[in-house]
Amino acid sequence: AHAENKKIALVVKALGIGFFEAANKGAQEAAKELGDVEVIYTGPTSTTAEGQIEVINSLIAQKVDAIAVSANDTDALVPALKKAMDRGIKVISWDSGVAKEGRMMHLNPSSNALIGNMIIKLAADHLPEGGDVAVLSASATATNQNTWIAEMKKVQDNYKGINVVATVYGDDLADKSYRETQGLIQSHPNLKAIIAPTSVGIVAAAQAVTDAGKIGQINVTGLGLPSEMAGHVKSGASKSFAIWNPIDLGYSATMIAYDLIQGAEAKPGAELKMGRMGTVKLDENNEGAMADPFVYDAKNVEEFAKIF
Amino acid sequence: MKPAIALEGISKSFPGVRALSEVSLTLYPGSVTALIGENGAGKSTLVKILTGIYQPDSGVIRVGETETAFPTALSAARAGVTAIHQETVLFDELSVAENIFLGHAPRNRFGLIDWKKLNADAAALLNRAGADFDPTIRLRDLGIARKHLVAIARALSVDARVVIMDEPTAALSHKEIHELYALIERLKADGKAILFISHKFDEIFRIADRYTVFRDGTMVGEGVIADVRQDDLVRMMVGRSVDSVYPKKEVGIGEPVLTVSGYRHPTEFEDINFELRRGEILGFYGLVGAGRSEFMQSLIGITRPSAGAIRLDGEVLVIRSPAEAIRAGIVYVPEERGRQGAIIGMPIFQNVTLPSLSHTSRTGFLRLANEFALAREYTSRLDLRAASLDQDVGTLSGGNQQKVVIAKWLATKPKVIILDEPTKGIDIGSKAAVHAFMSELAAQGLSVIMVSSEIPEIMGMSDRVIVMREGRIAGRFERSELTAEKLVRAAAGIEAQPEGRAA
Amino acid sequence: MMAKLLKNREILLVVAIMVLLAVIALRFPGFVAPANLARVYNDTSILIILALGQMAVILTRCIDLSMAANLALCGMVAAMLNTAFPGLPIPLVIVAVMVLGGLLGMVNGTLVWKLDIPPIVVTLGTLTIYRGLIFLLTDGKWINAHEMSDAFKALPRQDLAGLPVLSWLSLVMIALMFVVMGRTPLGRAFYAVGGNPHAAIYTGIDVGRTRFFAYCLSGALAGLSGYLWVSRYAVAYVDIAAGFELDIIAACVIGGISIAGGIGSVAGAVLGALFLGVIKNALPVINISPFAQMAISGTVIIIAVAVNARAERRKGRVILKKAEAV
Amino acid sequence: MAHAQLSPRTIPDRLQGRSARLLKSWEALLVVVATAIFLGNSLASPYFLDPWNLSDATFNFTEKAMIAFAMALVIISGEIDLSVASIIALASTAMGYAVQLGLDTPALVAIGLGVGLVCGAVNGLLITGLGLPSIVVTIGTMSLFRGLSFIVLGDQAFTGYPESFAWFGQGYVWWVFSFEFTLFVLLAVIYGVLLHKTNFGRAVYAIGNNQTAALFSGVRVARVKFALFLMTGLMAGLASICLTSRLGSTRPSIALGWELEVVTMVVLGGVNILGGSGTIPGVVLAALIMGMVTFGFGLLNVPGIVMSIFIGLLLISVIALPILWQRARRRLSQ
Ligand SMILES: Nc1ncnc2c1ncn2[C@@H]1O[C@H](COP(=O)(O)OP(=O)(O)OP(=O)(O)O)[C@@H](O)[C@H]1O
Ligand SMILES: Nc1ncnc2c1ncn2[C@@H]1O[C@H](COP(=O)(O)OP(=O)(O)OP(=O)(O)O)[C@@H](O)[C@H]1O
Ligand SMILES: [Mg+2]
Ligand SMILES: [Mg+2]
Repeated sequence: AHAENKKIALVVKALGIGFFEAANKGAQEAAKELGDVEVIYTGPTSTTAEGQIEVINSLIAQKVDAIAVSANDTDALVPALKKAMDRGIKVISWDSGVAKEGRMMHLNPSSNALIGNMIIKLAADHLPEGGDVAVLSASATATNQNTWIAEMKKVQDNYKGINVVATVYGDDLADKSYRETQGLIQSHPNLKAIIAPTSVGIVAAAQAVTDAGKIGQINVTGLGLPSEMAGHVKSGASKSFAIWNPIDLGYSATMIAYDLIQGAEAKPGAELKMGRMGTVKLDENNEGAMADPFVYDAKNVEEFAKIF
Repeated sequence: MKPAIALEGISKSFPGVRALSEVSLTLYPGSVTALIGENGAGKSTLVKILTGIYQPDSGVIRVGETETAFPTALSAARAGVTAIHQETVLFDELSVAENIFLGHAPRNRFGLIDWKKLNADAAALLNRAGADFDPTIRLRDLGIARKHLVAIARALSVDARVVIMDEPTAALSHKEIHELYALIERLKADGKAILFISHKFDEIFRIADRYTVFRDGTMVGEGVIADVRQDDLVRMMVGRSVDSVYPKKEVGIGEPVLTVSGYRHPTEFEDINFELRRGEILGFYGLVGAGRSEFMQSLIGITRPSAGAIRLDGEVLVIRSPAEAIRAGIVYVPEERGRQGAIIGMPIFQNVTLPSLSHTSRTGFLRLANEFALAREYTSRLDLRAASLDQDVGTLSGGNQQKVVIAKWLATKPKVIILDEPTKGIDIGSKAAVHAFMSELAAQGLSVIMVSSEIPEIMGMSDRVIVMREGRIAGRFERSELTAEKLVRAAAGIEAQPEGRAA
Repeated sequence: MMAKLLKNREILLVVAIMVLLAVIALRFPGFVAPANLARVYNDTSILIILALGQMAVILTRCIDLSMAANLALCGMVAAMLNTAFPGLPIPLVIVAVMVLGGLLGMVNGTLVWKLDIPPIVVTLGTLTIYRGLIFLLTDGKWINAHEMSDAFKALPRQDLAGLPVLSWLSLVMIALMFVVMGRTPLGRAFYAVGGNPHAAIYTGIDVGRTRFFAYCLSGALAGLSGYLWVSRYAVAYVDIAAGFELDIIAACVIGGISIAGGIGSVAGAVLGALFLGVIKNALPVINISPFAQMAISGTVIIIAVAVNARAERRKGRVILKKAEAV
Repeated sequence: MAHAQLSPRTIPDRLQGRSARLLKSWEALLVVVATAIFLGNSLASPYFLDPWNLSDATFNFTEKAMIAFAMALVIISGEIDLSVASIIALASTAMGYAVQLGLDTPALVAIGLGVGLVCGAVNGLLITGLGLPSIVVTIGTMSLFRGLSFIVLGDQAFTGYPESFAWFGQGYVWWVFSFEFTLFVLLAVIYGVLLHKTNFGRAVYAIGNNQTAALFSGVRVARVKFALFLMTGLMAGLASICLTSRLGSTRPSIALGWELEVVTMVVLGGVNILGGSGTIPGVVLAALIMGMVTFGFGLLNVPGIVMSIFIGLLLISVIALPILWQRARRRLSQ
């Protein structure tokens, strides 16, 4: 690596999750495009704030130029990230945000309101008569999950006949999500759809619905990765689901970090450059949205399954 | 006569200790060989080599004519060597029958264990060992003596040509000891070679045909029992003669020091009343299981009595824990050395000073120099054999461990010392030393309670004797009126006199 | 008679499970429908298999903290085998991961046997190593449902005489362990070694080797569970069954297997696992907040140890012969 | 005197000199390992030998080490406490709750320590009062304590800790020496003295080697053990204050999985997991080693799980090496 190379660290919730691997692909793409950037892809092995802090401390020690983090905890990372900013490191959060004082800006994959609306719409679209739906979330502490679910509840009344009967937590563990889904099926015999705004949960829920022989009766939807969901769309356990493109997300985060290194300032109203994704405009909280979520169904899922 | 098994030139070292050097031993069919020696002479080590638990550093083992080796306990058993070890080595949670047959259980034609046959065979073996209880009960429900019978039955379960008994009578009562003697006679008649280890000379002269004496890991003599006298054996063992095993000193008995009245416990003992006077050695005799240990432990706050009071030097005391007992000046040298006495894994000096730490330390902080001084004083008075004071107690022989335990309690400078079977498993030389020390203590004005199941010891050392039976006092005797017969009768309840009138 | 029955740990557990089911049935009768009970059993099957292996290890006075990591590694290897050779017959995959699990167990066993390292230390070390190996093997990548062959995913779900194969497999393992523990010298040696290791040496039982076999057994069962877990949940990644080792130990403890070794039974392990399984399955159904689940499990474990300790406590010998006199 | 004839021999106090004992000790081995890792790290990364970076690195182990000191005593006494990480969570939750009530820093500290003590007392009572095995009891309370945090917090977090509270986890006493590191050094000294220089420490060893004999020797076994569990509770409370202050927020999943890391640290420090032996200097060295390993690997951006493989291997090999070495020596000498 050249001495003058800029070091941008992409810190993810945990290593090995397909979604973040794809984001890394995007970040590498951005690095290649920029030429003088080295991307450090890192993160703890399980989704804990303490693990991320250790990682951030070692990044500070390495004097990286920017840190772009998808946080396991909104508040816990703040002191560590503040220290990073004190030492001249540009800090942004993406995907799952950090409290305002711990970062310069936050890149939402999409606007929270859009996502909240999208996930319930996906369920409602296949339930013209209405019916009971339940939410399977990730860990109870995941910031983004809670925001989306809150946004979803705000617009719930726009969908006549749709009752959200329960919210359960699968902790982003396949087996726990599976068991929680089983519980939902048991305790709500009239359940028509399960909304899982998490890529782990949606797969587990689809599997549980398949195993219970409820394909056709219960539709699993939410946010998932095409590569992981292709089978379930084919089997009919899931009619459709949404996700933004994680490659684009990693790409954009890297580009924004680079822009900040180059001297751009993150303040309300500012527009930061995201390469081929255009620009992002910051709101009063220094947050910006990348793009709309994209819906996948039987028609297009196979094609995207090859990519991420 | 052809030997059943012969050991030649066997040596065995442990880190820092040469337990056996170049010893030889020959056992003959149909004869009992007594193996005698001081504590730590290497007797148990030899047993462990014979049964495949330890491997000798050098030397040969010959079974019949052929040279063999016993790499595991199983291979020794296959070669027909079986043993009743010094410690009971059994399994509390398994049934009696399984304890007897573990490792060589009868199998059915699928290779699976045949429980029916196993239980039937076990019942037959128990019968042979002179026991008649149900082999399907769990071992932990048995008393200590019956456990020993199970160990004997286990030894019989192997079709053995050599049977080794390492202090088999230490935990048995009078009656059971006699049954064991009968059993040994039968084994002899069956042509088994028997190795018998004991510190009790009466026993050795009664049942042994031959003897082998060890001293400090070497063999110093062997021969036929009929040709020797006890004094000769003792001289061979310790390298000199021991004048008196029971050096009781006549001491002026003083005023009462400890008064126990109305002690009772829901299930273990009741109506215990007695006085202990200054300078007195009070013997507590009884058969194993009479409840003496249980009662003594209630005096130091281990078991809680349901009623009763004690007075020490005229003051009423309530003792709720050993710590309080020690502070008050009552100490108890426990019977089960390995479990209750020695702290294996800690150095000798730390064992000795543990109950006296408040004296050797300053405001809760340790002072090593004081500790070493205290440990040195008491261990040398008891003639401890050890390489250094910071050696792990676990590396000492059983007898030497006992000395450390006694030293530990004496170092607290108590007013009353309770010794529970203080010389169990101790060789004759050390026994004399312990007894001499006991006398000495009494002469200095200490009051001693000595629990013992050995009549000679009780008769030799006590000023007064209390006999216990089934948790009650069954007789009281002054030194002048002591006879072995009276003791045995009271302990066994043959003279069914209610207590109080007997004394 | 009744009092004697109540003293029996296993029967006590059966009663406890019955009471639990009755209480649940009051609020949700559907839970005790035979079909649902079969489902709960099926859901607990993997825990049962693992508890059986852990039982063997605990009986020998050891502990296997690496079982869940072993499961995860074997599960990942099963999934990788399947994705690399989709044509490979599933029974062969199962045998392969059982052998692998057994080998991983052998590593534990060898360290305990040959180097005399305390079991808790060995398995604490291998716990992190085995899980780390998955990461090294896969770079942290997941293997998802769509990458696995249908046959791979179908086996545990296949219906056989009304029960899924998964349930049948656990029943077979229970039966096998009954025979091994009760009727073979090895099974009895497990008890002997844990009950009194010192005495076991004198009995001619090789303590280290017996423990080694216990670890091999628990490893092989973890390997089998690895395949079952991955095929059932149709996903494999580094963190599957993370923390499950504590559930396994909890099942054993609730089942009355003494952590000090030498005491316990196959029935106990199975019932302990079922007890946990019923609770885990019931909580979401009777609408107790999922957040309370952890606290409830903890309380159950504490109560179970207290009850078992009471049952184990020696009643003390009675020296006084008062009863005879009266 | 009657026994004078037995010609008592004098037994030397010690066979080996002080330096010989030190050289053969576990700590000597750990010093070698620590030095090797230190040198390795300095060579592998140019950022390692920087006082501020090293200071940052201490946060990787200080909180765990505080608990490890108390845990070392518990393990030496033959018990174990697996609930420490859950005590951290519960204490942190209680402090967070107190913040909502508007309480200030001194009250928060008192609450953190108090909850730690209460949890320790619960463990202690169950273990010494009812005589239950500590490994199982603390597996139970591990679920119970964290479960309580989950009931209180659910999917919420407590934040908004007062400014002054931040000092415990983020403040510096002097130059690069953080409050946490200073506390770590102080506690190392306190625990070292307590274990090695006092009667209490001797009692802990005695209990670990033979509980019954210790009881017969006048050691107040139940009281000592209860005190030990109180101590781990208190240390967990203290660690909770530092960690909460460092994170500035409380989630029920805080410090998840720390119990095994603490136990690993203690065992790596040469404490016999079966009880009876071990030293505080050993634990201090183990803490430094674990801290340096995670930091060194972090500088090279090696994933955490690879570090844990390394720690796992280190744990097993550091224990296996002396055994193998002794065996090899014995074979050579024969
Ligand atoms: N495992 C061991 N490690 C170290 N030294 C040992 C070990 N076993 C025995 N020794 C030592 O070997 C010597 C012989 O001990 P052994 O137990 O054979 O004596 P013994 O003749 O049976 O004595 P006792 O009559 O007291 O039972 C003693 O010095 C003892 O300290
Ligand atoms: N069945 C048993 N299992 C285990 N230990 C036992 C058993 N019976 C007795 N003990 C213990 O062994 C020791 C010796 O028991 P023993 O039968 O001698 O009873 P005791 O109350 O000590 O009576 P005494 O001292 O009068 O012989 C006691 O400390 C007792 O606690
Ligand atoms: Mg002996
Ligand atoms: Mg007794």
